[in-house]
Amino acid sequence: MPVISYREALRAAMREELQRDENVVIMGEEVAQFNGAYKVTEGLLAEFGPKRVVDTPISEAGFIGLGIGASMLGIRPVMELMFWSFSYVAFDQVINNAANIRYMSGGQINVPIVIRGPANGGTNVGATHSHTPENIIANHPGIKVVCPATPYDAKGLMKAAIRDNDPVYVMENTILYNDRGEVPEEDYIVPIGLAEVKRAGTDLTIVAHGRATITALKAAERLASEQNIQAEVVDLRSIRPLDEETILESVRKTNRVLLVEENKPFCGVDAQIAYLIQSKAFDYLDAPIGRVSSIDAPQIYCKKLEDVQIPNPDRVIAAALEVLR
Amino acid sequence: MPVISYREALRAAMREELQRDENVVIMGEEVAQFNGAYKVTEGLLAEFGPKRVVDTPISEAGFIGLGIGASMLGIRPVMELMFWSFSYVAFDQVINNAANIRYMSGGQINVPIVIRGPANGGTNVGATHSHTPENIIANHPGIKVVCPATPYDAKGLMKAAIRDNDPVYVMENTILYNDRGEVPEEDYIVPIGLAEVKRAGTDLTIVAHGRATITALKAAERLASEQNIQAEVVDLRSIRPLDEETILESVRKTNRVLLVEENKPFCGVDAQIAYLIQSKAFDYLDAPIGRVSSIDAPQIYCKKLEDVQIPNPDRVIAAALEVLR
Amino acid sequence: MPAPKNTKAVTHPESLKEELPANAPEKHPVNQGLGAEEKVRLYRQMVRIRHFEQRSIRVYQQGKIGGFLHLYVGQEAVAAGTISVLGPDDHVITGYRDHGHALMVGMGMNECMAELTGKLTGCSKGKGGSMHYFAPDKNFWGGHGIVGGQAPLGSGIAYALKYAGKKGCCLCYMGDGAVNQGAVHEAFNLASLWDLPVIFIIENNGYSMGTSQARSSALAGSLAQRAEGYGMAWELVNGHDLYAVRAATADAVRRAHEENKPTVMEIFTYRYFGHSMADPDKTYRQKDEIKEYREKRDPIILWEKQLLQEGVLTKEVAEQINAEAQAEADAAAKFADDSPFPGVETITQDIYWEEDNRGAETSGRGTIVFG
Amino acid sequence: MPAPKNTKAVTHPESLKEELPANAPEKHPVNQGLGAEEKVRLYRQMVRIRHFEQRSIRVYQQGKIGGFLHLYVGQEAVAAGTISVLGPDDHVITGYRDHGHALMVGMGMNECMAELTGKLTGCSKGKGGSMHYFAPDKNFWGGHGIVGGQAPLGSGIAYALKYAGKKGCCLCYMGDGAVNQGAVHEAFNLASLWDLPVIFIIENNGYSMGTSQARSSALAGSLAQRAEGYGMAWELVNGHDLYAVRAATADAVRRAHEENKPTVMEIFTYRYFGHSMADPDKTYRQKDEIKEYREKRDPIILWEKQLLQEGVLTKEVAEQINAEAQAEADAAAKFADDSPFPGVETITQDIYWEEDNRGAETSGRGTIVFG
Ligand SMILES: Cc1ncc(C[n+]2csc(CCOP(=O)(O)OP(=O)(O)O)c2C)c(N)n1
Ligand SMILES: Cc1ncc(C[n+]2csc(CCOP(=O)(O)OP(=O)(O)O)c2C)c(N)n1
Ligand SMILES: [Mg+2]
Ligand SMILES: [Mg+2]
Repeated sequence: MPVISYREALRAAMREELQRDENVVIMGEEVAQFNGAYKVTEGLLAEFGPKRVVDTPISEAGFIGLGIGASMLGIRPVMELMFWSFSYVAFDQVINNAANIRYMSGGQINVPIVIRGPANGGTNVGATHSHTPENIIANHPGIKVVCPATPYDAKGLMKAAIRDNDPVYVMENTILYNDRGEVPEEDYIVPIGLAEVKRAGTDLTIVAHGRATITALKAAERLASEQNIQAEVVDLRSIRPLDEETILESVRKTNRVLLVEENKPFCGVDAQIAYLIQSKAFDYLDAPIGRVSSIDAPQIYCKKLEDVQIPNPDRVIAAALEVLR
Repeated sequence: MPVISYREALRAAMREELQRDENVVIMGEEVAQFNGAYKVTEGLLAEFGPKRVVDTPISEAGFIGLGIGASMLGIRPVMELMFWSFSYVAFDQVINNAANIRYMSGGQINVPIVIRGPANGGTNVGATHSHTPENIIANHPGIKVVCPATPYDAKGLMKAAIRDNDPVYVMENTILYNDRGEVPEEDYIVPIGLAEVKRAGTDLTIVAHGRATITALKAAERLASEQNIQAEVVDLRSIRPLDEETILESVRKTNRVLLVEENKPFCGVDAQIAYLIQSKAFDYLDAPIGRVSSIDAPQIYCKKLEDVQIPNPDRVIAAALEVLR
Repeated sequence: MPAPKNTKAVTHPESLKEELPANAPEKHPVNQGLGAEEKVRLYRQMVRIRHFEQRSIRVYQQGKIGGFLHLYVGQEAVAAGTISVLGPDDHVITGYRDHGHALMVGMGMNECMAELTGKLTGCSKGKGGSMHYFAPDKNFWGGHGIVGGQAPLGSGIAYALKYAGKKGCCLCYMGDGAVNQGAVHEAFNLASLWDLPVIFIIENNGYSMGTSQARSSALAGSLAQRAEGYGMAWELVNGHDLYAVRAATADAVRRAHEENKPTVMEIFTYRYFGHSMADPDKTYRQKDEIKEYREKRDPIILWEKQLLQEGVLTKEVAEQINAEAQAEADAAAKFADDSPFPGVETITQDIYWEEDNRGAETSGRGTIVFG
Repeated sequence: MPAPKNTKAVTHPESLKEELPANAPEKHPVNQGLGAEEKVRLYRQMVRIRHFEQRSIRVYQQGKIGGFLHLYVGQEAVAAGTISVLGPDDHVITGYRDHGHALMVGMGMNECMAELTGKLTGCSKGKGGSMHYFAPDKNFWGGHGIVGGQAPLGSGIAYALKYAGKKGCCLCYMGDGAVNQGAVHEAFNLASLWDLPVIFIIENNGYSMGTSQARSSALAGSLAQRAEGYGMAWELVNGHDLYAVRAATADAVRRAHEENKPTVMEIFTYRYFGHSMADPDKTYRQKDEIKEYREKRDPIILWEKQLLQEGVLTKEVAEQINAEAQAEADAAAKFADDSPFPGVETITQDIYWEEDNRGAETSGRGTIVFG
């Protein structure tokens, strides 16, 4: 299987869907002529021309609302937010219009829009540019949210998102863009709503999503080699819909749980997972569920400290040992 | 003690603070000449004049941002959002500018703004107007969020909010505006960050906030009279900062917990509370933590169904019995 | 930029004292071509809107409608005039004051009234309510509750029409207060920058809730004139005069169809009732002002007079039309009454297309909805 | 509305070919009153900005600065010209391209360089970074990363000044791309509606990242002309000419001080480097264009020439000033190098005033911060 980067995997997904469906349109700031702020859409303008790959002004509420409106008539816009942090200036469109129109119309209309872009800290750009809004957006029924951690999932989830008839928000991670992995050339999708056990284990379940999955896998390797502890790593991949069964299955096997996410802790995704587990696997729990999140402060600029603020393998290992005590 | 309405209590708080501090300014859509969309600010224009009580255009991002800017220089704006749902068009200002400026300036600036208004469903106005964003906003460090359930708390928390040197967001409830209760005439505040046991009990802890507290109290009365079950009702009052100690104390006493909120469940406030309890009182729990939230769909228009969608005493009682099984 | 025709600023309540200068709109081809039957049909449509809404007041007072009810009474010529010039590929989107537009695009009184009372037979199955009517089969994309939030959507509808190569446009309505929302400004820029066939229609009724236009909007001359800053065509229109509304709309539609160019139309109109049924309407305007508009500028009375004068309508036919509209509204109220409420199971339907249409080939298995 | 002086549309790269018509700005009282020393001081300030930034490029290339670094090189006359006319009650707020403004309000190179490298000695203790400089003690309210998000804040600063009865104003800077953000439009309307002493300064450098102005903004003539739609004064300014910038700013400041009226100034300028250090700068403009601006329109070279011609500066003094600025920037880089990183405990400080100042009388007890 070819080994390509997470960035290339995303691009391949968009290219294939542009080819497959003439209603797919790529839109966003600097996606066309500039080839993408992070080069994810590089080459697409050249290949598909300006009708299919469209640069927008810095008007997130305007162009995302426009995409939603167009999607009601059957266009399938794939909108780039240069950062998911900028969804805050478009929040009403992102939530009310995308999530509620199907419901408020009694099911008459659907909104097959994709909004994608990076949602992460860790790049030394400060508080305004480092939001991880998967939890606050997934709070709203009507929306789907996915957070791919690997090139394989990035391509498969992006393709599933574009084909999905509901609004699907793909939260990427700039730090993963250069990560490489095996990605098939054949057409495939990763179904939205399926978690994956990325590493099997017996002593402890670590639930993670996005880049935290990579961090968890690193920690799990070290737990195995340094402490002879076999951690199972469950990658959520999809935040909403949430694959409860895969999580619970793992918990029933290991009886101990650590949740890892790069989100701020208060009402984070892992708060919901903690509730879920204690609710549906209460009797299987041998210890309190542990949790590692970003330290609960606005994202700090100083890179040295930001690397501490965001979960890293050291913090995950310490928390895992705590859960196993 | 005089008995006044929740609405009057809020108004009294604002009036007293307008008198006390000449930098307090009331601002929002229809707060002045129209006397408030919900009459909360009735009479304030007449009493304090147009410099202190200011009508704004329908520009939430604009006027809230303006309030934040003014607050950096020492004005203490008390901004009304006609609905907290409309914070979505001002989300960037509400979050980034209010929550992060202190941090990003290394503590040089503080932002003593209050944003207030109703944040509730149950009034038959549909999905766009029925958001309850206490969880998604409280996710962001730098912000404080309070949800008063009674006239006493409404006045005390509002006064504390106006005097607080940080951004405090007061989430009211239109359905409570006519509720009446004892409210002292003397100056008092309800400290931000203090929960209250609104009903003592031994068999079960019900944690709630906002109008869900009232629902929980009704359910508790019926549990007592109909089933001889004594539920303790903890009213969070303040979502962030969160009074963990009062919650945990109650849980250690009753060993059984039911969480009730009007929020949508996914990453709701009660997800966080569930995590907290299992994390810090794991060994005290005799049963899984129960949870009653709004049914996880966009808010439905049909009043008959909306009354089912939002937690009501029947649903609370059923869930309580489940937890006690 | 095409030179705007009426650059004179007219705001409320000046529009009472002085009518907008009009270029003999009755002579405009779109009006010249109108047959007697069509003229009477327009009369009937306005009358139906009015009776529907007046009937809804009673249903509201009976406690069968909760929440908001924003009435269109007084503004009928705007919806009637603008929508009546549309063709099969033209589309409509508006704000929460949407009953007039809904009836004009051809929605039935029954489904509209039943929606108000939250019934299963409502146009949105009782899920949307007064502010959120939808009928995509009639090119009607809502009914939107967040002020100004529909402006980007309207541009998007126009974008899709252009993308698909249709010779169509989108009428996107908003109030005078809505123009100060950021999303509207962003939509203006996009529409002009990308040459989108969208027509932004500012229904200027003088007030946003209890705030007069002068207290909410800084202006050089008029709200529509802001279009100039985006190099967009604009027009001021007398919204009490059906001919004037049709003439101006026809020009804008032509510009959209032929040139793919957007227009901002500011139509001066007036609402007789409070902002919504919840507005006591006591603080911000004089009863006299309402009375004057009702008497001197009522679009239905003026149109009736016009048609009587033209000889295409008689008093008797007018009365009959009113009686029929009233009967239709009464029947709609009864229909709503007799209709069932949706079942509790519907709360969690219509959230996701993929859930509602889940079949063997649907591959996701995540739990989407939980109680 | 005061008649704008330059209504001629000039956009990039036309501003290269044709200078904005200027009304002999050197004769404006604000420039007439300038002494030789002050003129040289302005030169020094621009030179310091340039050397600071050029030095920061090296620090970035050494890997000591991460994240974004948006350079101001080429735009120095804007910050220098506008801020140099301000008095003690005038305030400043800007976007993320904030180094020039920061040095002009009097912030030191040391604290600025240390902030870039995330050090405790940085102006924001290493918490804000390049985009988020602050110095409230110098009337400087940031440094804001969200495009256009500072526009409402700037109006609010003006609001506070007016509320407190100060004869002051707020300069609120933004880029040409920022003007298409909704928040900017809302701020424009509020500023004009409420007569706020705010001056919106559009630093039009022709591009928003890789998007030329023509590809992002629909216009009649210029961006600033949009102000007309709000009944606001506006002005187009040659940002390569320090006298012109000062003259126009002085007029706007007077309007703010005397009449409490806002102004939109669009200042034509140019950035020589990419949007940020991360921009390879290959897709959207020609190298020739940059070269032409550098050679023909460089604000520092032009000012130097002007002062040499006026005889208030000599080549030797100019060289000395450059050498001193370079030394100062080198020293700042060393200061940043030698400074300590903040400790881990600082991550959870400076979030809440009430926490940082918790004393006996602080009554809340909630847990605010958890690890
Ligand atoms: C973003 C937002 N802010 C406030 C409101 C509350 N609101 C609903 S209608 C309205 C007045 C709108 O006035 P206008 O745009 O003139 O339309 P009209 O009601 O006169 O038709 C307000 C303030 C809202 N729905 N959305
Ligand atoms: C709301 C928002 N959208 C996008 C960005 C990313 N971004 C940062 S600067 C910039 C270009 C701004 O251009 P302009 O306003 O002309 O200012 P300049 O950089 O030229 O000074 C963009 C798109 C952002 N920071 N905020
Ligand atoms: Mg209006
Ligand atoms: Mg620019």
